[in-house]
Amino acid sequence: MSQTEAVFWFFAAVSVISAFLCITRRNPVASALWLVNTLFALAAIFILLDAHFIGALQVLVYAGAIMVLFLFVIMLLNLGRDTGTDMLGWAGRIVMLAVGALLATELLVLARVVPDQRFVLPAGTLARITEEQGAVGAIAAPLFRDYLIPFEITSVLLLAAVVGAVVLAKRRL
Amino acid sequence: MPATVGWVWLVLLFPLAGFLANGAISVLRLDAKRAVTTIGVGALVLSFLVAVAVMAGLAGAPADAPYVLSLWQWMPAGRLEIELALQVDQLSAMMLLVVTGVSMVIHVFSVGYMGEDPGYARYFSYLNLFVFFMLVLVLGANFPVMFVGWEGVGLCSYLLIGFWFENEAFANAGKKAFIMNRIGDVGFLLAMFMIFQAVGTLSFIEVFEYAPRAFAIGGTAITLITLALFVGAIGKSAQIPLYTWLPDAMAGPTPVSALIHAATMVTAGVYMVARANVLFAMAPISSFTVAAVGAITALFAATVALKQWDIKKVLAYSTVSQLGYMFMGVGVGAYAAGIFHLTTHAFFKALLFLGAGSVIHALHHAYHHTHSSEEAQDMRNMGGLRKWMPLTATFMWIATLAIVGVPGFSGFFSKDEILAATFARGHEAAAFYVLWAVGVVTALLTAFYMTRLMIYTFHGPNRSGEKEQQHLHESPWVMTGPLLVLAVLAIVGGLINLPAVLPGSGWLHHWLEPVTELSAAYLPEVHLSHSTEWVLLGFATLVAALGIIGAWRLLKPAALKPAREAPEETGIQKVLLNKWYVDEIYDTLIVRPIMWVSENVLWKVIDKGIIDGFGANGSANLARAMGWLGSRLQTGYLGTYVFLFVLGALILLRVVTGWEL
Amino acid sequence: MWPVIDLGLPGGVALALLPELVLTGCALCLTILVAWRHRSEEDQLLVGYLAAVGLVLTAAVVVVFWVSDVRAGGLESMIALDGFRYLTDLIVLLGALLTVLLSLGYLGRERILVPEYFLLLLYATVGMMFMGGGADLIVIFLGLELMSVSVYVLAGIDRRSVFCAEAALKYFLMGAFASAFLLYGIALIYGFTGTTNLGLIYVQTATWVFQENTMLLIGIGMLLVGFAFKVAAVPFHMWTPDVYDGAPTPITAFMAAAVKAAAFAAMLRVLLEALGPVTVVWTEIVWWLAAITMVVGNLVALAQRNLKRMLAYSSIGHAGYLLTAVASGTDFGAGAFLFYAFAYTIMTMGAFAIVAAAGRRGERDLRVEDLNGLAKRRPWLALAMMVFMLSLLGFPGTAGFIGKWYILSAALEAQNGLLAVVLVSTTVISAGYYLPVIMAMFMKPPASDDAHEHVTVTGAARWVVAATAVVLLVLGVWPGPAMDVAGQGGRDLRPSVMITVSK
Amino acid sequence: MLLGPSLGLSAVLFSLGVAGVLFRRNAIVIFICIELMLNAVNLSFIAFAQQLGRSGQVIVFFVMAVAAAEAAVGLAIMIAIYRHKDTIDVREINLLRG
Repeated sequence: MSQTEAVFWFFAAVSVISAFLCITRRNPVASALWLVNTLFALAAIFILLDAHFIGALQVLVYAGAIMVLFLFVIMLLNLGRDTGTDMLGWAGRIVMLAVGALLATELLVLARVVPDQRFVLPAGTLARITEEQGAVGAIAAPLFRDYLIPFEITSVLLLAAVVGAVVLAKRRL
Repeated sequence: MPATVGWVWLVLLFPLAGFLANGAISVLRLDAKRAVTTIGVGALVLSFLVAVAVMAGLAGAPADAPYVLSLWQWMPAGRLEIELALQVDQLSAMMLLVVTGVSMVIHVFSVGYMGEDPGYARYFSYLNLFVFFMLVLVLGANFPVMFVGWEGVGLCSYLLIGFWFENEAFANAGKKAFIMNRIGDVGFLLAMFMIFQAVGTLSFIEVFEYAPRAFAIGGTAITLITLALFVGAIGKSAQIPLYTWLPDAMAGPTPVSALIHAATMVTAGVYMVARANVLFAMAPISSFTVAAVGAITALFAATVALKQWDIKKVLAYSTVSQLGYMFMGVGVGAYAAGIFHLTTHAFFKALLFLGAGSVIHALHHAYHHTHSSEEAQDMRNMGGLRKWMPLTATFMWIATLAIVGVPGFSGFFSKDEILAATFARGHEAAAFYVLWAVGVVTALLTAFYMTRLMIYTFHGPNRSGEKEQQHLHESPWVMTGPLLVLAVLAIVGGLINLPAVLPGSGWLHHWLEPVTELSAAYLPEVHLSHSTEWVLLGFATLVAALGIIGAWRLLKPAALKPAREAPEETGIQKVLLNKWYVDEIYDTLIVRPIMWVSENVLWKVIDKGIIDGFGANGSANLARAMGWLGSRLQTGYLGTYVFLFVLGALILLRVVTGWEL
Repeated sequence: MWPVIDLGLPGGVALALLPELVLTGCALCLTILVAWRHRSEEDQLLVGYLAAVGLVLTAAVVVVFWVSDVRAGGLESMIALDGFRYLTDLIVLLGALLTVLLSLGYLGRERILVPEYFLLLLYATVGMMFMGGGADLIVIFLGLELMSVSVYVLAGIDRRSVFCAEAALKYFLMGAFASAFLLYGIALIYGFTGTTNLGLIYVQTATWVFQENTMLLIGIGMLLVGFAFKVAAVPFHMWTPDVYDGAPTPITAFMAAAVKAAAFAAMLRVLLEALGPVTVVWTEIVWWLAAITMVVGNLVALAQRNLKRMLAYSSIGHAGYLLTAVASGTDFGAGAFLFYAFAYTIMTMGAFAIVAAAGRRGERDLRVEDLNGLAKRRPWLALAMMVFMLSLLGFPGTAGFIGKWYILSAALEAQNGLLAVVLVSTTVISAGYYLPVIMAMFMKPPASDDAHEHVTVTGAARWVVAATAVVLLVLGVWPGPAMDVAGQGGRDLRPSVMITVSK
Repeated sequence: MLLGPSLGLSAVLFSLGVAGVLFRRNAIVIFICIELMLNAVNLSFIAFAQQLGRSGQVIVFFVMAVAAAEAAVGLAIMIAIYRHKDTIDVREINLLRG
């Protein structure tokens, strides 16, 4: 087991455990924080997979901004207090986890799938590009060239979301 | 194409324009009764005149028929290209005349009958629309266009049955008619798709031309197709088991019953079988099924008619029974005979319904004057009406003699031809003799229940009440006039196809030959010797006479009580003292059991109980129950929804990966 | 020869996106206007009218593109330039326009004073246009999200109504959940083919030798789950009745017509243009989805007394009919979809227009009985409603019949005979819930003397009702040109190479 | 080569998210679980990107934007429903049913 792999498995374990805690903690605040923990672990894995910029974004945007919004709303609605569980009973929990396990077995075959070698880049290509263009440049080039249209759609999407959120959440009717 | 045949689209245009104009008047709530009458009746008169011209044009140059008048490309989808095209040939021209002619007469009658109805304009607009769709059905040059008419007449029938919408039961009857028709339509549609799969086209000319090459005689494909088509016919023409809507449909105005539920729409199934005669001739099993279902329906409906008190119900079951005859005719391959009976039936049954309408109209008015809430359609409230309504009584007697099959009247010839054709095929299989026997028994019952209807309505003492009698009077000329026209037709209608043993024989038979000759190759050559035919004619006469005389002698209108004081059908006590002691034995041993079975077993148990309860309503209730169950699943809880979503996704993933991992 | 746009050049891309750009531009201008004037009812009406103008303008641009038959020059691109895109655009633009016209009166009556309503409608429409025109899974996904996010908000736009809020919450949670499945599918297909471009996926799947293909299969499965949710196919339909019921009526109409049409368009484009070589894999699934959806949608609709809910289930049934077109797996089916989507948009808009008109302010439950005797008081409205019901039922002489005929032809051509039988049979079932509406209007007496006094159809909505009813009848009798156009549009999705692959 | 393990991890995290959605009843926690699912998908994209090229990473960038947009709208919807019902427990939000 190489060093990279060891690091990968460590963070994989962290992310799975945090995810499990995230879905089973009774308090929404705890859930949100365990999700943040999962996100951190995933950010580390992203970096292992040569996605440095995305790893940074994961921490900054996802864990830093989006999850803070979650926490903010949980606090706003005062859901942090410990009042009863929102989970199903034990039987329900077991059934649902079983359904999840069923789905997992269905999907786990993916771990054994090898992509068509014709499309696979030579090993280390991505690392080399990152080396040459910098972590940001490696993303920026395709983002603003090949993916210009999706990028622009994203801007409209965010605008629509802002308008929508304002309409729904503003106090005055 | 003769010039006049090219005008055939005008036949459609006039009723459609009439519908639009009267519909607009109705929706705008204009008070323009005179205009409504002019438009509604005028459209039909014009239509009839064009139909006559088309017929004349076709008669002038019949050799080139069928003529196809293509209006425009209707559905240009892929290989299934459908043209909006009309086909004029001997069969459709004949139907054209019958439909426009009878409709015209009934429109005139309606002017009097519906004169005081607040929905006058609406009524005429529906009626015109119905005629339009009926003509589309008749004239369509391919199955889809025929289907448009097929569905359209169903819709109009639905609207007209529920015309007097203040009554919940009426509206339900309309719905039942529509849904039963739709069940039949599934058969029609499936047949259409199967034909398309096999032949690659849906236009009549091409399908019938290619059919011999596309299908094996008696093969599975052709049998399935024709059976599916027949399911369609069953729904539309009220045969077992989809017939219960027709008696219920009597909730509509009486002229509607005459036009739609006797003369035209319900015969569409017969027309369709005759139209597709090649297909049916190639499928002997289906043909026999048609004949057998027809025969059974004929007998069954006739027995049920024996004991009905509602005058329109008797006529309704009678219609179902006569339609059975027609199916028997087309089922045994006597397509011309089937169309012949269709034509004569249109005359005499329309006459019977209009006559009944005239009676109901009179009685209704009488009860209206005295503010009585008696049932104007119950025969127990009638009796002796010939004193007040001599014209109606005469005309209805003519129609009765026609339907019973008294020699010289139209029904005699058409019914005889069907029975003779069935009998003639007896040497092939004994089953045809059975069918023939069923037909003869039905004829006997027909004679009986029709005479019963006449006796209870027009003879014996009057039971409508003292005060009411002063208000009874004959209907106005606008109603009796149409009766006169139909009465003439009911007498002379048989002339168009006199049987072979009489001179001038078989005009209709020869006229329809271009249409029916396609199937002739697949049907056995049948010949009856003249002596056999004379025997059959004589036998039919005897049966008719027996039925009439039997009813006349056995039924005692004098003993009947009006509906309001009618006892529960037990009152034969005093009758036993009657001098016709032998009659009473017969009465007890034969007539009463049959009557009892008719009412208690056939009508109450089978008709109302089994077929209505389990068949039509049952399946509707099942569907509703399943819908309710599905609705319960919609709990409103997000958890349920997500759970079902995930289950669905799991199954989907399993299917997509081929159930194996 | 048609004009060619080179998508390799930045100018070419901008030109190819002109319809979307025009609409986005209108939406942005209106956003500024709304930020500045959003207080009075007049402001709201002004924004509404301007939104309608923007939609018409965009439609005009699309029509110009379509008439001049603009085609793409490059190979790989994010956006498709074909008839299918233009026709889908026109359908969703029509749906949005009718929604705006319906809303003008409705919002006033319900006192929903939110001019942003029209903005979100425009944003959602932009998203739909990207769904119909995207030639890349990412564009389609983002278009879908843009549409969804806007519609989530629209479903809950009436903040005084708890029902609205509940509808929005259910729609949002289920929608986000389904989006994750869709995204997973995209990821797997990307992993399998190395691209998200539809054309390239086609090439890869066509030339790839099938051996260990689980990734592609699961990817297709996940993709289908995502689309099945958006088109409300059983068993992914559970949100539909609740959301349709709770949302403001014009939005319900918008969801039933335009949102569904856009989702179907995207689904068809992905399945035919990208996954054409593996048709056998997905037709089987879509076949089952179609059959179950038709049966369940129509059966459950029978049990409904609430008109809006009944129409919601009926729209599920209609999704089943459209899935039948998809299940044929051919460009002919795509043509059938285009025609039926157009017809369905029109009839469902008309029907909801009347539902909106017949309801009272603040009154949520409009039952079938509430229409009793409508024909006596409002004959024209009743007549129009009858046309809509008959068309939904698929009655000959209306556009609904032609559409069903088209779908049936497609199913038969693809040897899906059994599915055709299911379609015909479920249509019979549907008579059981469309007919009572007609019966109530024409054959039952009004509940009271002043019943239907409140039924008001404002100017714009009146035109919507009249125009939709007339169009339905005209299309029923003379559908030729429309069917030709639809067929042409469908053929644009025809895969360039046909390779059959055994599973 | 970490592709296989990454895809496996992604599958597990996705399934955990689905299970969470299935047995949680608090709307915000359900939404948190959906975010978990989205992140699992992101991991797949990143893993593929290492083999197939940068576009996978760009897509993740878009997914983050989508997640942000959904979060804004979704949380606003939750605030809206909380104003009406004083709870965001989906067990108590079932006025619409049948």
